[in-house]
Amino acid sequence: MASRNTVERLSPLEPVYQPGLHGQSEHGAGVTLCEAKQGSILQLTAWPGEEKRMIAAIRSVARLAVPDGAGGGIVKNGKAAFGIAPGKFTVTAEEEGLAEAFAASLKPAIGTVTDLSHGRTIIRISGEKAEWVLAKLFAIDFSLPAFPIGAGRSTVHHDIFAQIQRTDNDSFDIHVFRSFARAFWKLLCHSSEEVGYEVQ
Amino acid sequence: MLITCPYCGPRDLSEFTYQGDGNRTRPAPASQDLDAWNAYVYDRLNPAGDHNEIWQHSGGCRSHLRVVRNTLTHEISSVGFVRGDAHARKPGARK
Amino acid sequence: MAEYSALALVRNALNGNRDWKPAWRKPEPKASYDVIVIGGGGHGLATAYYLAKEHGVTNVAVVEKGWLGSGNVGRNTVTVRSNYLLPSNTRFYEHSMKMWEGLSHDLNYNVMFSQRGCLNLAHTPAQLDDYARRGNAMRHLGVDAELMTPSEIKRLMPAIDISAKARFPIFGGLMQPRAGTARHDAVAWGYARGADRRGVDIIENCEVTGFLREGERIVGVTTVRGDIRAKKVAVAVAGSTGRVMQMAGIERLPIESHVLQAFVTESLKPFLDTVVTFGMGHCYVNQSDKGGLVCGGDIDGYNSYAQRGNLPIVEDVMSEMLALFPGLGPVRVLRAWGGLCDMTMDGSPIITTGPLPGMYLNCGWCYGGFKATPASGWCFAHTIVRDEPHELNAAFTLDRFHHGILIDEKGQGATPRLH
Amino acid sequence: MNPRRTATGGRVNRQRPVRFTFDGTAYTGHAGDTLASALLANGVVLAGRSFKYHRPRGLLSAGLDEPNALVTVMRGKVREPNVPATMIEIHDGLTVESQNRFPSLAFDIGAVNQLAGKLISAGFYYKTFMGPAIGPLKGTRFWMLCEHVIRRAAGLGRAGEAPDTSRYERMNAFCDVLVVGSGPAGLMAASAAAEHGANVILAEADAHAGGSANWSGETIDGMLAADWAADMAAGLRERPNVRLLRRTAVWGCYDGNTLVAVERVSDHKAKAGPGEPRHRHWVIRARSVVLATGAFERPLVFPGNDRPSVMLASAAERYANEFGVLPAETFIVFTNNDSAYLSTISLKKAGANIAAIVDVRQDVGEAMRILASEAGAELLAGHAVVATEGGKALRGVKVQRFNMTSGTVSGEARSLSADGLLMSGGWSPAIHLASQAGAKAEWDNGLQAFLPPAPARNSRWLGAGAFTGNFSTGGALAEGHAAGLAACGAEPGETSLPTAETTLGSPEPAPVFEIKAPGKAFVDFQHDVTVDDVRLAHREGFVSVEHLKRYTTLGMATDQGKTSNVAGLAIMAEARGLPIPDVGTTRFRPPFSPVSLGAFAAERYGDLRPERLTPMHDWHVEHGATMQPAGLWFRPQIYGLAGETIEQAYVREAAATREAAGIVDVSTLGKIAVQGPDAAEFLDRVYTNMFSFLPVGKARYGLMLREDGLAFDDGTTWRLGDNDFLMTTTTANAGKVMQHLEYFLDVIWPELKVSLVSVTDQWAGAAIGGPSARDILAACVRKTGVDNKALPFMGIVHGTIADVPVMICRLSFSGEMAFEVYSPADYGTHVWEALMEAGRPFGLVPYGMEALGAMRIEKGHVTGAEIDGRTTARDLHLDWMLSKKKPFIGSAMMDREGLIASGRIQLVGLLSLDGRPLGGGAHIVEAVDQENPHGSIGHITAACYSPALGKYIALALVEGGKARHGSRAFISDPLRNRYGPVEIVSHHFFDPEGSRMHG
Repeated sequence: MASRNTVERLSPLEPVYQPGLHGQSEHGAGVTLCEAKQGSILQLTAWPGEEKRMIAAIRSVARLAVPDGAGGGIVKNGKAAFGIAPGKFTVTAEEEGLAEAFAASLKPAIGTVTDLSHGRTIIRISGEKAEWVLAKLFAIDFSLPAFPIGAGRSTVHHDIFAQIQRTDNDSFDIHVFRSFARAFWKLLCHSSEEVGYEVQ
Repeated sequence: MLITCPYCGPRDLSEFTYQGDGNRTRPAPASQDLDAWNAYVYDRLNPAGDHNEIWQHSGGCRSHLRVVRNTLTHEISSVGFVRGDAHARKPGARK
Repeated sequence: MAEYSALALVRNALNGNRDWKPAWRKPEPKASYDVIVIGGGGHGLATAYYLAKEHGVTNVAVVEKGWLGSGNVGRNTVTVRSNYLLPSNTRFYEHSMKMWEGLSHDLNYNVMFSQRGCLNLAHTPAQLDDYARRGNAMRHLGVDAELMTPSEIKRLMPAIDISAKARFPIFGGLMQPRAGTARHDAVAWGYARGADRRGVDIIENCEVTGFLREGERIVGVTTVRGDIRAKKVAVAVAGSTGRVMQMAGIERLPIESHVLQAFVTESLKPFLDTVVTFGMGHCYVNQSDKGGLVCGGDIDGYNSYAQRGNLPIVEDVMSEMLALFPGLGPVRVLRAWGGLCDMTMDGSPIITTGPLPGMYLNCGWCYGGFKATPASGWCFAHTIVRDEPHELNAAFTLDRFHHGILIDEKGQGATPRLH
Repeated sequence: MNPRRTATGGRVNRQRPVRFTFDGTAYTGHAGDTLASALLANGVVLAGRSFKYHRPRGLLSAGLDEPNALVTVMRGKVREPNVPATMIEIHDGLTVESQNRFPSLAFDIGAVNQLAGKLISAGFYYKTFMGPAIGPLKGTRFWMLCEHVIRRAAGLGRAGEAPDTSRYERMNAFCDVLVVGSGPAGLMAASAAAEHGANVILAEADAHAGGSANWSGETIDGMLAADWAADMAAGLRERPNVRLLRRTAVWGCYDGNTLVAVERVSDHKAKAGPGEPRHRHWVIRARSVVLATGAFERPLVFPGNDRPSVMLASAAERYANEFGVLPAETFIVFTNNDSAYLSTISLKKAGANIAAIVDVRQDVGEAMRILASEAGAELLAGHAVVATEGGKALRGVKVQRFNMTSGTVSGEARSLSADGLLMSGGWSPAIHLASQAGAKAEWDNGLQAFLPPAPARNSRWLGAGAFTGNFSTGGALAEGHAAGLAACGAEPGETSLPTAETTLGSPEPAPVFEIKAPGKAFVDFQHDVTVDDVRLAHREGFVSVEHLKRYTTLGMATDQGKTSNVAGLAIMAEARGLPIPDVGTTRFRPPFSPVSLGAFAAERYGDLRPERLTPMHDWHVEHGATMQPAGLWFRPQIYGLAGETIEQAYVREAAATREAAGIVDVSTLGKIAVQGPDAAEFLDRVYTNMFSFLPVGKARYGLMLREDGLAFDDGTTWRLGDNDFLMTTTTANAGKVMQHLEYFLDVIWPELKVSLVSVTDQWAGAAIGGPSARDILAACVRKTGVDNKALPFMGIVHGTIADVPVMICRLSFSGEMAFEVYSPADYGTHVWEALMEAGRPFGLVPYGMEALGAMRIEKGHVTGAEIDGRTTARDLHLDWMLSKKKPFIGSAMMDREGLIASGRIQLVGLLSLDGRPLGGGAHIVEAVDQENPHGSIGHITAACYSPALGKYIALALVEGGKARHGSRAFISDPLRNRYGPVEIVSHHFFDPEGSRMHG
């Protein structure tokens, strides 16, 4: 574990990540974009019938109370969890090593853990126009009643698979495959130009 | 076309992959009944009207869904998980 | 019936165009025929025409549920080509190509076959090798094919983007110069007129509702206009194959009916003089004589009898077309429509005797039936008359799937898609 | 001030001049003008040329139904052809060209086509141009010569080659109620639904909400209707639950109530804002839809009805009231119904002279007679216009007595002068979207129009206003309100509706569509379809509505028959002696109005598909790699040195690998985590060989078949734990394999406890191979040994490189002693650089796909070129992998007769015997015949120069395959004019015993 911290992780966004104000920014930025770096990103899969015990495992290992129900999720203390598919959950944490923690304590009879800490990149969009910009790219309803805070959605923009969690009223975390992250980032910046965006 | 995924709720056609006729039965793995295998692999019901078919929500939760859809109108009358209802949740239900 | 010619046009023009006669009669069905062809589309009409012309079988009825040519013959993107990889396909479609080359004269009807070429674009060196394999396969069967370089392509279609910075740069292409386009409706009307003048009864608005049987044997059809008996009943109903065969008690076939959309833009001055296909997706485009860019792509991808498609495919096709021709962004799509395709599990057709005694089946044209029209009718007529296939359609059996003798051009396996 | 501009009235801002050019001439209009209104204001009536006869044409309408005045908008070099002048809002700098004319709009050589009129009647081309049956012009040659000329004459505007620099975007929207059309009915519907808390989208195709209220001159609630509409729209805009979309034409209705619209966001601006799209492609999933799309006025069909300044009555009214423009000084009105009288009064009020109203009906109601006299117009009841006079602009008309019962004209023709002729042939509701939704139109004999059917009980669309055939404003207000409530499931209650004036007159026109008199009478203006063409179609048997359309091209022009369909049907019905509905109506298809290609492509325009990059991508680029697309991925093709050809580069890279060591990025291989208690069992079922016996810490090469028994994909799978496998797939098939596995797990074997997760992106993969590979690893790997004992062939170890945890598997694609080093992706470049650094003393080189390909050919490994979906395991000599101990996917089907037939092609190797390169896709023959190539026995799947053998070699699939080893054949590549001798050999060219990789 310890050895990992000595080497800096290289973000796939590195060469195209340009902090500052861009696009139509006469009246300030309509959205703020940033990479939400998490030390741990993992997928938990419960065997059929074991979902409740998996939710309990998430509570005990990650200290997150994931609501039972399709797409239910929670954001708390730098950690997040949400349902992405029947019996499947994405869990993230700022610190590294969460996958190992689950691997150590999750009973094989309940389900399994897959470490995706390097396989997924999380891009955060927030601001008044976040719903508007995301609606340019994804065919899902981003309005608050349809997509409550904490909830997660699995969806796709053409070739780019995405899991999206609403982290606040006007803030969303978008999990994309690392190899697509740069293309998606550029697309998101392009789509945000109309409302003006700030990269943090 | 919108398909109401039992997990994800109503989603656009573009999120789904069609897997065809849902009435086919795969022979037992060790079966040597070649006719049965051929029928399973190649022959399809192709009704003009309600059709029992399989879709994967490949651009969403990736579950396989059993959909009854009218091939004349594209109206969908039922959607469920192929795996049965073990995973079923009310669409969009939270808390 | 008056022969069509420039002279006839002048004569009639002077006469106020009053003397033109109906292109085909509208007869009442007789009680019985030697052959009934179900389906008044391109293939059905061509079959009737060649039954009469090649085999002297003129006591023939073509029964059509709607208006003549209301199926795929009037809904396709009019491409004619024989640029296939596998020999049984190449030979068949090349036979068709040769028939196309003389078709207007044969029918005394200008089907406007324009041999402006068909170009398949390659976007990687490996894809170009793949096309070389196909082109060489064609050349070894006496079919024309050429490889083109990006700069040759640019000369042929100046609006195309061949730049290296394109998302999918063009490495070259496979050209079949003799390929081209024809006027789809004219094919239906020309065959109808030709068959009609040889005595074939073309009966529109005559939907088949069932089959007359004596034991296993099919001996005629029941229709909304009464029962019609026949020694032989031939089925050429493309996207409706499933429905019609169900009436004969055959529930399952290696076929799914799918909707394929096609699109046309508003008319433009000459822009593109060749049929061209994009190689990193599925999009083909040509320009009609009226000036519209006629284009299409993949099937929608789910069973359908609705002749209407959905939005994702429209978006895909237009996106790919703009990747080829970035100047077309402001040009506008005028009309979209859908046809029903009888997709087989290897992408190749079926022309066969049976599957029931007294019955003959022509189907499985996937989205490539238009170019096949002459050879399909010609081979089907042969098969009906001789009760055995011609060598050109000998491979297009119904039982090839079960024997593993597939004609899988694209190597996609048992799926109705991607062939 | 423009010559035809009224002093007051309309919404144009007379204080704000706007300058634009039309065919190079500078004009001035006002803010708020359309190009059409601005041209008319300037007295320009000649606006276009027709498609076939190149006849001079002026504006027929004021909306998106315009068939005549199509122009090309220029934005620099970017051309937007075929835009109706009625739909262009002028702005400073707008540059517009007329179309389909040469050399100029006023003088067009193409107009000679008119002389050939009767000769080039409908369908003439089917009857001629076939050319001689023999000689140099036989076959298709003659037609193609003719076609060349025809194509240049046909077509409307010219498309551009310059890439469109505008931006297009997509917008996904969800709402409870979508209201299409913002006339009085639509405004009421939107506001009723909004008041009940529904989320509402109100879409208006024009620049301003209001629809007919903007130009009807009526009053609603005691206000000018236009002001009432503006107030309503302002009120709606303030509601948080309403989105009002102007300049937004809803054009499509797809399954599941998916409605599609295009918003012209910045066409009306001289310059779009930063990031602002030109068009926005709205995809709206609406719970229900209120169609308040109004109706189109129909022209009448009579000789000369296409002359410039012959216009729809409502269009003139709209130009006067909405834009403050009188299209002419003195009008004659020709009608079969009462609505034209109301237009007449409007025009009179705006200052026009009305010379006469010509009404086909003898019985004109008292109210209408009063209106005529108020307008100061002579009323010619029971008359018809039989000709128009003038050249490229109207001077006058000829009228005769008309008998409605017999449909004949009689008596002396009387000439009337006027510079404008207005016509009204009744109204056709715009039912297109309902038709797209599957509704079958019903003919209404009173209204002489196709109406939408009453919506079914569970219908997701409702209608209101003129769309339903309710042409009175009061009716539209009431219907709109009711539809708005119904659409959001609210009960109709007591509400006080706005008050509107009673609409005078009857909505029912006389059933007269055509005046039979000598001369060309146009049914479809743009396509020049005349009454004679329709009759000819009838004579030749093209009598069903679809045949009529296709034979004459009626209704196929850019306006899609909005003004012509019903008249065409009526004329055919009369010829056949049938009622109109028996001839049928065509089903309307999307789009309702044409849509830019750019809108469909939206953000994919200019960037069709995303680039997929490996963790080391930037390193490759910085180190001189030529990147090559592989599906969506980019991979190094070569790391070329200055002056090197591709072949020189890969030969150098491959040779260095075989001599010392090489490293290649293999991160693109598909990687799937297969986990769970049944993972091993699952793998046994999906692979042809056994995996359950594989020990933890070992990898195995696996082959998958498709269900039909043909080869599907191959790769190695590593056992990382009892219940934990890492499967690798080919780069190209990664997605397909995942779906294949998911299908079996979810549909066929739901009882298996297995999880499948794509971990392709989790790992950076570097394959390092060559005689020095192990030494290089030994120099940089910590926390594990890499010697033969610690890391035997197909073994897996965990260690660190440069402080990063790595997983190393000893396996070889190149045939060398080789290792795949997997590290977490964010550390991929770090590890790669550490390996490069450790390899420097050993001569380690990075290599690309070309060298990888060359080395795999030398080893005879198969890839997608050989596993092409048509080959079996046996064809590829992989039958040793087909387990006989267990069934697996494909095992039952793989031995069908066609798949084991003796003549099948088999994998072989080829050696070039003439020392020249071989090409992928070349065919193999037993004897070369360059004149007449034939006798192919197979083809080359991959070829290269082999640095190890010093020869040009290839892999090929050849009939009989193995039996031909040692024999001579020829390549035959007519496409590239390459023929030459080859020797057929085993596909294992190099080190067949594998001594190098086993070390």
